[in-house]
Amino acid sequence: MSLELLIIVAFGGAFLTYFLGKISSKLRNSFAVLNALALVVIIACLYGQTMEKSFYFGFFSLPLILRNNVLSWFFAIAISVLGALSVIFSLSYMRNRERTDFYYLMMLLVNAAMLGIVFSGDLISFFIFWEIMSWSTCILISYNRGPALAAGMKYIIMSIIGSMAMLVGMLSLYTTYGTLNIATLSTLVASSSHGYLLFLLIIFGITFGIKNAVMPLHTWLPDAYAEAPSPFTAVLSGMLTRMGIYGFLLIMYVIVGAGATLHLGHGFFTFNNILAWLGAITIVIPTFIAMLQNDAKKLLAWHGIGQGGYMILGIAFGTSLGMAGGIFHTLNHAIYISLLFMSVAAIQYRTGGVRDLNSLGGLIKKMPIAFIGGLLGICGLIGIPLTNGFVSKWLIYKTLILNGAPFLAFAALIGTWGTILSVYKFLHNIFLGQLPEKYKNIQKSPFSMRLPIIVLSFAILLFGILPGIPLKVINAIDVSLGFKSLNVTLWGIASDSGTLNTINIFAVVLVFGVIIWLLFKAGRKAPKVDQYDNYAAGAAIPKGKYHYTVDYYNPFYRMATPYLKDFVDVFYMKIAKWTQNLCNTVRRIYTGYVGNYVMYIVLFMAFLILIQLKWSVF
Amino acid sequence: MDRNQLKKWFESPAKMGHKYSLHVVYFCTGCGIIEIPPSITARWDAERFGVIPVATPRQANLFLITGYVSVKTLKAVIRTYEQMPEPKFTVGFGSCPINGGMYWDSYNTIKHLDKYIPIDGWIAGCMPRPEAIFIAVTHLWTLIDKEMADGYKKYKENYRYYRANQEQLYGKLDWPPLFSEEDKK
Amino acid sequence: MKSLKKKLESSFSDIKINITDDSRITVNIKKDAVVSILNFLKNLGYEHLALISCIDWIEENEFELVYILSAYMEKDQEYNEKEKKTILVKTRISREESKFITVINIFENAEPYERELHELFGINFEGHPRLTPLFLERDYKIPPFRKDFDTRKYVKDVFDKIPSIEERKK
Amino acid sequence: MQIWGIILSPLLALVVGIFFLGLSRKIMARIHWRYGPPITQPVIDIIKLFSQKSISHGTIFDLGLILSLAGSFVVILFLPLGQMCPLSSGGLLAILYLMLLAPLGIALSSGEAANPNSSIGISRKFLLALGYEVPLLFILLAVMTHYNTISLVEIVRIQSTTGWSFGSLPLLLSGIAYFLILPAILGIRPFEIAGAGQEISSGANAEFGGKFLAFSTIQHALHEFIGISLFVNLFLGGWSLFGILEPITNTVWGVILGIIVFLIKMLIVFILGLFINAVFPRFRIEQAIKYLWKWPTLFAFIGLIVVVLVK
Repeated sequence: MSLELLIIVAFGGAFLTYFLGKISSKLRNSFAVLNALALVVIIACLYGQTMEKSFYFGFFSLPLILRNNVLSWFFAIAISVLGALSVIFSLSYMRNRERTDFYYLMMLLVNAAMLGIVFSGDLISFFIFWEIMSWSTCILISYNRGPALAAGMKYIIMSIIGSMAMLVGMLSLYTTYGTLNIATLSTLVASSSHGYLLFLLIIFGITFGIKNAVMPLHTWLPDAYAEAPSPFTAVLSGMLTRMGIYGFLLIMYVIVGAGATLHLGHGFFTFNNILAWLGAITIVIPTFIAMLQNDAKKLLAWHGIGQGGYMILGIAFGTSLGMAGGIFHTLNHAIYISLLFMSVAAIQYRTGGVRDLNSLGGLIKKMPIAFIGGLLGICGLIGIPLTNGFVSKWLIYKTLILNGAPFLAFAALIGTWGTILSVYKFLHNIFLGQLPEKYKNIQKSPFSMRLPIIVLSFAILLFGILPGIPLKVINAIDVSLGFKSLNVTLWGIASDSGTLNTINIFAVVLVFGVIIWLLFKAGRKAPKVDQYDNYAAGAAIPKGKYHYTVDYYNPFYRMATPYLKDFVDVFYMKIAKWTQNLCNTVRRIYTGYVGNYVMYIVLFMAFLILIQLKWSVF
Repeated sequence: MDRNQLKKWFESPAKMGHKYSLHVVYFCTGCGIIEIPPSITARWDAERFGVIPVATPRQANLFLITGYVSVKTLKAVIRTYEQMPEPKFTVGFGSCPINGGMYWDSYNTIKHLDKYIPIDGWIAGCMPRPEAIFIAVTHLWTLIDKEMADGYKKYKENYRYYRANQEQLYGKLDWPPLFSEEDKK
Repeated sequence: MKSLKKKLESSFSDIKINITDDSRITVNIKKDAVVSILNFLKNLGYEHLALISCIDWIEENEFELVYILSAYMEKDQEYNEKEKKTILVKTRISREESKFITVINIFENAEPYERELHELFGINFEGHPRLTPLFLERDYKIPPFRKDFDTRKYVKDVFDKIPSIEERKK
Repeated sequence: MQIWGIILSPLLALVVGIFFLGLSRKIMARIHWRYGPPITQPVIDIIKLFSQKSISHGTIFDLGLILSLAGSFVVILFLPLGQMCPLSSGGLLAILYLMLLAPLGIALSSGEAANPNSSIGISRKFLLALGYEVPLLFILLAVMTHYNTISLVEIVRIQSTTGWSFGSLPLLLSGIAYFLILPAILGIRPFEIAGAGQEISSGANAEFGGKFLAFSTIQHALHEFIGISLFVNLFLGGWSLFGILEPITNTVWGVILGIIVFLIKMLIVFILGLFINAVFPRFRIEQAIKYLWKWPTLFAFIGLIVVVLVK
């Protein structure tokens, strides 16, 4: 299997899907699913192969290179599996909507572009794919029109800023070294001066920081996640945003190299320390802002930002344990956040687009699979033991504590508690409590929605109980980036100070669960009662009003609301406003009178003459 | 705890448990409730009998109705009684639940509470002193021992009778019947 | 006190005013003038409708409605802290017709009082937005506070007729 | 040894936890000048509750409670009990996360109960947890940084040679902070608001009856055990007693005496907590958070800084 084939299948399939859609929608749907699954198969076949190939010469006399290594493969498999699942999910979600052909085209195009990014072996093709991804993402975010247009606009503006920063970095690299081949660069760059390295890291850090929504550059994310069509939000949150992490890994540990990155700066102000602190801020503030959200997708979106902070914290320290934690968390995050978005999408699909947490409730009885998805998703998000999130977070915390960064560890740990509060609210308000009368006749979600949810739920438990499966690959990544190898077993990790063994946690939870379940069964049988047979101080309970959702953490809201605002967003909006006003002012010089224009010309001439005079005088 | 007690514990732990752990839900309608605070606090200390107040009927097994029951509050009494888990015991406190007491000819006060829910014992008096509660508790122990505190069984067996009496007052009730409405004889 | 009496007597004809004690005035008036006298008193500063009460004069076949008013603060010149005045506006309505006009548009808090009177005496207040049951759970043929309502007979019929469970078994 | 530990330590925790419940009721009664219930009263209650009928609101209503009880037992296996520590992988971080299973299970269960009182109780419980978790994390990080390990067994072992961390200067402030937040962790007064019977019908327990309430009571007992034993392990040196037990480490007698010493320490801490419980009214939830984020957090924060500086 060659990489060109992969790219051809990915891009060609996307456009073919569009044209097939003009013939029949059934054909288009099945072809889209087949195409997405074919990509998974091709990438799975690439496992363990290292290759590098120029597929086009003469792009401004630069070769465009595709290459495969274990890091690329790891990201690619996650992208393709997630892409396939979300295409399957879209089948019923997008039914009876307009512009579906276009939606599938863009969906597959984003997928293809992401694969291109991770497989590209030089920065110029990296940049091309990056731009394809940004633009098609923007179009998909704006798919729903209305407020989605503004969200898409915000995204694309920030994305362009990022791309321009990357372009500057690339140009500088090209003028310095005369090549943009990543493999060649990685041998050349490490020996340059500290200042230049810092410049490179910062300029690329802005690009990837915007994509990964690191704290001061995060403002595009909540709106974009909330307004994008839900199956696409799963991709957007799961992998697309995490291209930033891939980028950070690329620039920090491949191009610049671990040895050079970790010794930039003095004392507290080293590059990776600053990055880690940014990561810590990215964890704490968004997680607490998430508590205030009443929109299910926005709540998850803020968590998407917050979890990105954990990955940054993991990779910033540049130890093999931390790298493993950061990369593993990227995968885990992709699994559980897309699972959560899919559960929300299933709810939206059945309730007619309702995602307001205050008006749902009791849906567990109607949509059990969506509930299981939601439950396992939030368990992973919190990092409850036996779900995948626990292992990666454990690795990150351990790195922080052993590296003597207790304050960063505190930020990461307190983020977990904020997470619990907000995601329990999420789960409770949607699934638990009283079922409102209007949702009495709601249907189960269709099979094409249940399948991805079940697959991802299974993955959460599998990677939580047997984390060795992905950790083996991640360990190979660690080694390929020049770090020490970890002692990975199938059920955990063994290191010098403290081991993790998930299988014995699993065993004891299982044993005690069974014992207590037997005890429970031994007690007198508890008949199930109706939701209206409920304690209400002796009164018959009022229908539809007996669910505690609005202002779920009211005492805390009263305390914290003034402090928990997205001040950065407010600041950016202010800058945007100022710029607009400035431009409005400047526009006034075009008065439309010829006399004025003549006066401008005369003044300009006078100015030139003045300069000329001055020049000649001195 | 003498040896006899110990033997009983081994023979029928459930019955002994019900005896010595009476979790009470108080129904505070009338003046009777004023006698409850001294009885559960330091002066008389009901806790030494294992009698403690609990918050919801789901957690309780003794229902103490303290004071007159009006037609409106009877609804809540029935609802609370039906939400208690079996086995459950009911005690009427004061003379009003027994026969109406001083409200014997009031158009809006229930005269005989045991026509609407089964009562295992009465504490007569207007008002009874807190000591009377403890006498009632010890009597209830004897009744539980002899399996005579069987109000909840009676309720199940004669549910149609009780439900009919309840519905005679209110018309249709807001909640569905607790048992299938057949006399089990 | 006296000046208030004079004021009222000069403004309304067919009025009987009784000063029962230092702080209480009873005003007996025909039922047509109740709305206007309540308006008049409200403008004088008696803004608090404490209660609407009713007395069933069964021999005279009339209901007597009593509007109890008092003042929150000094508007009336004679008002001072020590003598808080209460004005009882009394009027008679026919027992057969048993209907009267609502005073909600003067005193908003009359709403529950009128509902209560409707429920317990069966007086129909015209213009009241919702004369629904307030306290009672059951329907009574004769409203229970009327004097011709025989509580003992009612108790016998409703409560005592139910057989106790022992009797039923026999 | 490990097998014995796995079998014995949950049983021991169960017995001790329920004994503590009974003892607390007795001591509280004596402080109130009452006679009080027999010390076996919780056992009687649990027997009664098991034999009572109950109702269920759905599958999660059952499973959540089972999960929470199982989670509590699992945490106990990860805590050193004297010299006995059946499982140790993952260290203090794993314990911290395993401690989430119990509240999450209860929260799911009472969420399914569809009673607003339960939901309010859960919301208060989580907020209170957020309140005490801030100082608690500072404290745990101070201890972990000071001993440079995440393993609780290791922390206890080091204390047996170098003396209790409560007595050592860098960790003194952290120890004081832990003691200040102990009532919040145990959920006793003045931090009883989450399960306030009079206001929100005992919060999360509002719909539990019969065996559900029995499980919930046992879970509460285990929770108290966990909270106190974590304090004893972290700050009072676990089983160590001024080096007296040092010579007989790892013998059978050593293990037994170690457990006894450990339990006595727990008893003392528990009774101190009870004195606070007996005399205080309840905080409102904002007051509780404000208190927890003021003094204990300040102490814990300074404690962490001291630890980092000393290192």
